[in-house]
Amino acid sequence: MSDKELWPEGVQRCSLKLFIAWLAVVFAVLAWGVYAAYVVWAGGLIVTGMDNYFAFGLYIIFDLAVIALGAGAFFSGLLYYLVRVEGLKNIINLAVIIGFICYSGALLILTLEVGQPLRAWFGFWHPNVHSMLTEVIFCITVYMLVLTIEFIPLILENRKLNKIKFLHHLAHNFHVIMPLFAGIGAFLSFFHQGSLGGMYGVLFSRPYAFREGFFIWPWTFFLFILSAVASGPGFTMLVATLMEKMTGRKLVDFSVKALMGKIAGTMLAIYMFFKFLDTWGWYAGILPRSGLTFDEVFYGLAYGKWLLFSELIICGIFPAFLLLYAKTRNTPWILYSAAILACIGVIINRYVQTAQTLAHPVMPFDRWYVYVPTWAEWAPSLAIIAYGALILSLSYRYLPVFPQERKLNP
Amino acid sequence: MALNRRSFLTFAAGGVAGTLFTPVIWKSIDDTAIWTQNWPWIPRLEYGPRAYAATTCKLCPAGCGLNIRTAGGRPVVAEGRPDHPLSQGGICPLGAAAVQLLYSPARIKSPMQKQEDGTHQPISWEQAEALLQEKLSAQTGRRNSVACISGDENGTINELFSAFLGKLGSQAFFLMPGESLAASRVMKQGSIGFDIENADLVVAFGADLLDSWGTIVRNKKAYGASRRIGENPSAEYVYVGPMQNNTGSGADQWISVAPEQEGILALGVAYHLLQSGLMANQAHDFSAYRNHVMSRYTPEYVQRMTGIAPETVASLAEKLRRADRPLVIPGSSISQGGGVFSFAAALSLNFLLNNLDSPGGVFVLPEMPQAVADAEERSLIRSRDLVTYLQEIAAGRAEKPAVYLVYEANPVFTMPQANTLATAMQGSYLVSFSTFYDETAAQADLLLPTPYFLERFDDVQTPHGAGFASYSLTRPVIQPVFDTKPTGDVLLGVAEKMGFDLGFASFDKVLEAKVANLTELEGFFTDKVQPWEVRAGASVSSASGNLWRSISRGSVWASTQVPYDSEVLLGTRILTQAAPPETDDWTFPVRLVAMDSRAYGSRHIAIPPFLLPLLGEQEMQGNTFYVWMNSVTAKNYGLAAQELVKLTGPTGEITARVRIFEGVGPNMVAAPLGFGHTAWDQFSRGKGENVYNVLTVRYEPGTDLPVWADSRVRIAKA
Amino acid sequence: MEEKKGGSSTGGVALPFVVGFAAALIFGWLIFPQLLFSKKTQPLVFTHQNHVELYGMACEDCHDYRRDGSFTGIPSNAQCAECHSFPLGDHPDEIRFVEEFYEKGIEVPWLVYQYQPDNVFFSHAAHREFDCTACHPDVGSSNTLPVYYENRLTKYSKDTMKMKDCERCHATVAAQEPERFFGAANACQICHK
Amino acid sequence: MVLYLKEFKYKWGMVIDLDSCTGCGACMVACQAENNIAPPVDASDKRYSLTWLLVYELSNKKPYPDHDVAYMPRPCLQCGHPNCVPVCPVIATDKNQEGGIVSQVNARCIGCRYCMAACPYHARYFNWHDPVWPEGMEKTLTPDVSTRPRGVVEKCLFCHHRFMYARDKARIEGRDPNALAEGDYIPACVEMCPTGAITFGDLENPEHRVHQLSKSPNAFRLLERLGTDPQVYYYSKREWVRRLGDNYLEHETVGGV
Repeated sequence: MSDKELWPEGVQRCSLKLFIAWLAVVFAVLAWGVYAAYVVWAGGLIVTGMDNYFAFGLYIIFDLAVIALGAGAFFSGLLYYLVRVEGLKNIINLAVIIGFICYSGALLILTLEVGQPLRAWFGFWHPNVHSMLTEVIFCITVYMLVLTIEFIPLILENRKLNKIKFLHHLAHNFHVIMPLFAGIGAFLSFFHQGSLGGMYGVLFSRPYAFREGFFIWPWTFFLFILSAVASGPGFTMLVATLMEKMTGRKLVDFSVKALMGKIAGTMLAIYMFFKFLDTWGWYAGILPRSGLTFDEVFYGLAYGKWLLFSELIICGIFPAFLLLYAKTRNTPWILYSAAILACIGVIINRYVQTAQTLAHPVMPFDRWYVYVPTWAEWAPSLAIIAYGALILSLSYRYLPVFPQERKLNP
Repeated sequence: MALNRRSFLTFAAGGVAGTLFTPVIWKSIDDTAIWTQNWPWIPRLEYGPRAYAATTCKLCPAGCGLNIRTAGGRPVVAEGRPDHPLSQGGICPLGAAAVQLLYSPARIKSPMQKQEDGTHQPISWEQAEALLQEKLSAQTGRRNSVACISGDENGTINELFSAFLGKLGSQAFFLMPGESLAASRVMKQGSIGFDIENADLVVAFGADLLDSWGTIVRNKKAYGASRRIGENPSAEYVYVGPMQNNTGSGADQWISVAPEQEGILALGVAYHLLQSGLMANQAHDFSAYRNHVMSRYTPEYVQRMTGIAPETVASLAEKLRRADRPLVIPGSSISQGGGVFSFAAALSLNFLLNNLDSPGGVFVLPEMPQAVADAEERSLIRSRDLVTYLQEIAAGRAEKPAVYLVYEANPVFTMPQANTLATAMQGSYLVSFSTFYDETAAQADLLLPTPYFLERFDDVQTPHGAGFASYSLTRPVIQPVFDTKPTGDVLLGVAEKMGFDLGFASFDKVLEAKVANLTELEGFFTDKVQPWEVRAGASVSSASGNLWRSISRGSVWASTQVPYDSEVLLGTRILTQAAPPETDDWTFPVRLVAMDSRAYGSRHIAIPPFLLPLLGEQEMQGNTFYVWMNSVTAKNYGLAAQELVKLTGPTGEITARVRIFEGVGPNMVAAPLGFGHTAWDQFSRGKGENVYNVLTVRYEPGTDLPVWADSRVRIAKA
Repeated sequence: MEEKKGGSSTGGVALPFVVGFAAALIFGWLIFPQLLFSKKTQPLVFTHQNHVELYGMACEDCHDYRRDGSFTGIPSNAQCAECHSFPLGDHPDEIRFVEEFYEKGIEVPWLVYQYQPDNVFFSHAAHREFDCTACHPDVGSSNTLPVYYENRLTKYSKDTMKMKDCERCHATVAAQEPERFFGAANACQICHK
Repeated sequence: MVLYLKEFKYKWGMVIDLDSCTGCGACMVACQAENNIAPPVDASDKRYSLTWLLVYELSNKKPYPDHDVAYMPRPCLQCGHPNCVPVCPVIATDKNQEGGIVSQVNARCIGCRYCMAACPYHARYFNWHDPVWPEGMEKTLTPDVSTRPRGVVEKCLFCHHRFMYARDKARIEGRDPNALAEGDYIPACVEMCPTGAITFGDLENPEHRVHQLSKSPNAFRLLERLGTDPQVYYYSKREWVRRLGDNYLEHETVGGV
């Protein structure tokens, strides 16, 4: 009749019926996505909007965006466990869950992304050390493991599970090694975020995306890291806010949100600094050296300059200012809006890096094509979001995700 | 040990752990991956020794030589034959797809009879031949009650058909219309040969040398040989035609004139040549010719009619004058439906330039000696006008035959005003001797499928546009895949049953006889030396020994003999009478430039499966094809790229999208032939619309021959 | 059920684990291969040894190179029929060859022990310096055709030479004779098509 | 790093004469037939078509009557410095055999299409469909090239099997398989071209015509600035055609001032 005994101590949850109803909605979307996955696996990627021009599509864009937004996990962990920013204690659990969701979701999408999923393990068996994708494969695999390890202690803190002595001690020991895993996770996620950016940066045959490098890493390697770090914390904070809205309960203190905003703002500012330099270097160096003018790499509405402008100004400089300036940061709606803008910025960035890079005709006599994803691409993506909602819902209902919840909801 | 939950879980854990130490998991993963490399629903390869079979292509009239590569005896790929003068190792896209057409879904697999519901049901050959005999016997003696349309313009099968029709009392044997119709009005005997290989300046008036005119691959080979990469070109090519097609883009110079206006430009060139003192004294009508040209085809007149600047005309004339071995090639931009005027006008330049029977010039090519005794002469057959015949029937001005015998032709689809002319065949008993289920076969009452050219013996004689007389056989590379029978054998069989003696037991014997008659001409095999080399002076040994034995094993016979005395006429009478109208047509103001390309098949063959990748975004979007026009023309008619447009002709209309292509002349719209099929298979069916429907026939003054190359349409946004 | 403590418990945990482990090993090493591979037999009996020893034939009499460099592989019916156009002896399989295959124009569907999938390119010419028995069993010394095991999933023969076998040998020989290999010993397209 | 691997002693390359190519497409059809590429029902949408060799129509973009057209057959350019090889996560593609043909092992490819993103020439094609031949037409498959399932990437291999066959023939004839004469190995497209627009051979061998032709001032390579170092050269006496081989800023010239 009731799962009350599984709830974290001292907090209230909605009725089981309501929860089940909610889960039904989530499962419906999930089912839709699973069906789409079946269709893709059975019929091949032809059912997607991808083609010979767009080797990558919504799946990759979604993955890149989701992984960037999930960066809150490793960065928060880094700040909390290593830099010892105490304030993050109140949101670290959510960050880890979001990270877990984002990375596991990305992994799920990747199984749809390859043409021959039954051979995907070749990536481990015949790895090409020169491929950024190999780096992505290994990093995401190991980081998924790390995120799982980081998630486990939280699960073990379920009221019921925590009663088991062995599991209790296990959880405690996990906490002891958290800093190590925070470091490893940060390191791996840096590399993973970076190698995702590097996937485009090493394409010396694609002037829109190609970037020269620092050692073996193209600049997009670092920019992807920075942009993820700049948007991840904000996303985490936004998710918390969304959960507060949906549950009607206060889950984290606003100061924690503001702290996340400040962190995001700082990193966003740093990112913007380098992004502008990178954009300038691209504009002044790579483009003319490739015989291209600035105008030639934009086309119509789908690949217009408005995207660059939005990414850099509206979703870059503007929210950075808003987040850095204390007054605007401390105004809730401005904080949330700025965070949303920052997240949109990283999504735009991932889109232009993927779609526009591939859309831009490198050969002078080639033409632009516009990529439009199909239902078979939207469905799995929405399903991953539903999957995330499921994980978050279950975690929120049964695990002590928010340390402050009890105090904030007397 | 106790069987409880914990024990069971532990047992399972032990099992899982144990499994990790066995190949079950790893082997399964590995084998699954290997399975993905060999999915059972994807065809496997069959192995066997590699070999080649030499044959000749019958997919279009060019008659290129093919080498069919076989693996374990199976034909797999068609390649060009280096020793065949009409291919020299290369082939066109259509020929490259020859082998795969063996298994085209469009192939007719057995004799079929049309049912009341319109479908066709398989019947046996006994039944089929009986039906044919029955239908034909009913018409024996009735004059022209049996008509025959042959799509094979250079095969000996025509002799068999004409002889058979003769026995039936009919002279209604027609070839599908082509360039030879116009040529027959200029050339009474033999055919005109163009020694492209030895020319140092080739000016094509309308003739789409590099894609659809005459001996296509040979033309390309000559073109390629004259401009070997890294070397100075040995010949210059000028294309005078309505649009910048493959020939126009490949030529060193493209001069744009509207279809059928090439003749006017040609005479404009003649004006300059005459001015500079060139004469064709050997021509009986030179004086008249000169008077006519000098008085009529002034630069101003030519410019007014064609839009070509006088300087351009003068420059072209100068090029021709300065060339050592100039060659002027007349033709229609679609290798059909052209008038005699342009043909004669352009041809006359050769006489002015005095290149008759000279290397790099024009030659008169001999006809092959006939093999079938009662067959009509080829020149007679060539001069018959199928379009007029069908027009008359459709208009009720002529009697509709009771039986149509259509051989490897698709008149229902590929005649000008196709939808109109198709009515001329409705109601008659239509017998289709075809390899494929084309539109004509779809309408036919009896289908008597002939084997694909790779499955039978057949011959190709001196195709139009050749520079020499040639003879080669198609040879069976594989036993017929389906229940098909060579049409020649069917005819001979039915004739025998009907008591007609055509003189042969099988079609192979006809071919043997044909080969035997080749000794009447001076010929040689082309394995060591090519005909143009002989024309340029190379020595050669005459063909000797058992010709059939050699030719049936793939050898190619050629002759550079000049068979007839040359009675040269500049065609002044035709030129004065057959000139095109000067008036504009405001109802149908835009000139339609039909495009014929081997990338879309041939007049007989719908686009094959393997040619579909040649269709790009310039030709198709979805199921709608494009018509091309330049930006000014589009703007004048309020059209923009990608918009739907309706082309309306006097008797038909088509809908297409607009492609802006600056290589189309002013006030012209280019539309590709070969689209809009309704029969065939899913590879060619339902793509675009049939441009033949808007090709409109006019009759040339003075010759009364149908001309449809210069059709006009009205264009508007759809 | 009541929980038992101590040694018994441990033993209880250990024993089922061991039993499961052993069972898995048995299944994995003994049963699974039999499930994975199906036994097949050749359509006809062929006596290599007899052909070599009794009839004085050499490998290349049936397995030889064509002039274009390709390898004949398994001989065609026509080649067999050079001798066996009619039954020379009374062996039922020879009779079956003549009647059920040769005369009907049906090629004998021999099972290829070292079956290679279509994506593999193998050149006998490139390996012509090696003895047949370097890769094949010495069939010439036996009249018994080995059992053909086909992988139910992949349809490979159990004797199919895998990529790593090729690579290993290529690398070894190439290291010893670089000139002969002239470039990479294990370049992908040398063995893949 | 293979310690004994020397530089390529021979490199199979093409010099395609864009002044002779008439855009007929025979090369494309030859490629399809030779390499067992299944016929598409709809191939006009180049976004899904499998055309290892694709003929582009180039234009000088001038209005009538100054308009000029050129046709550019584009196989895989077998780049000497391919961007595709280093990105493949499973080493399904590599440039590791004498002759320099960039390999593509479909049995290894997992279909991630990173290589397609890397190739600026659209030389790589994803197999969006399982190959289907009309009933019976599968009998025209050559035994030389394996069929590829959906979900993998394909590309032109310069009819690599013909190279292997030529080597085998040389071996049986007692010749050096590493010293093939110019005509021993010719891809299908080269053989089929009716105008002889494609010259094929060993770029390193002075006795092969491609060697000299590739050094001609009229010879150029697609997107030279990318540094991909293709083994396919184009040749045209027309400046606008050469200029379309790469991106140039307005003031930049092809071949210096």
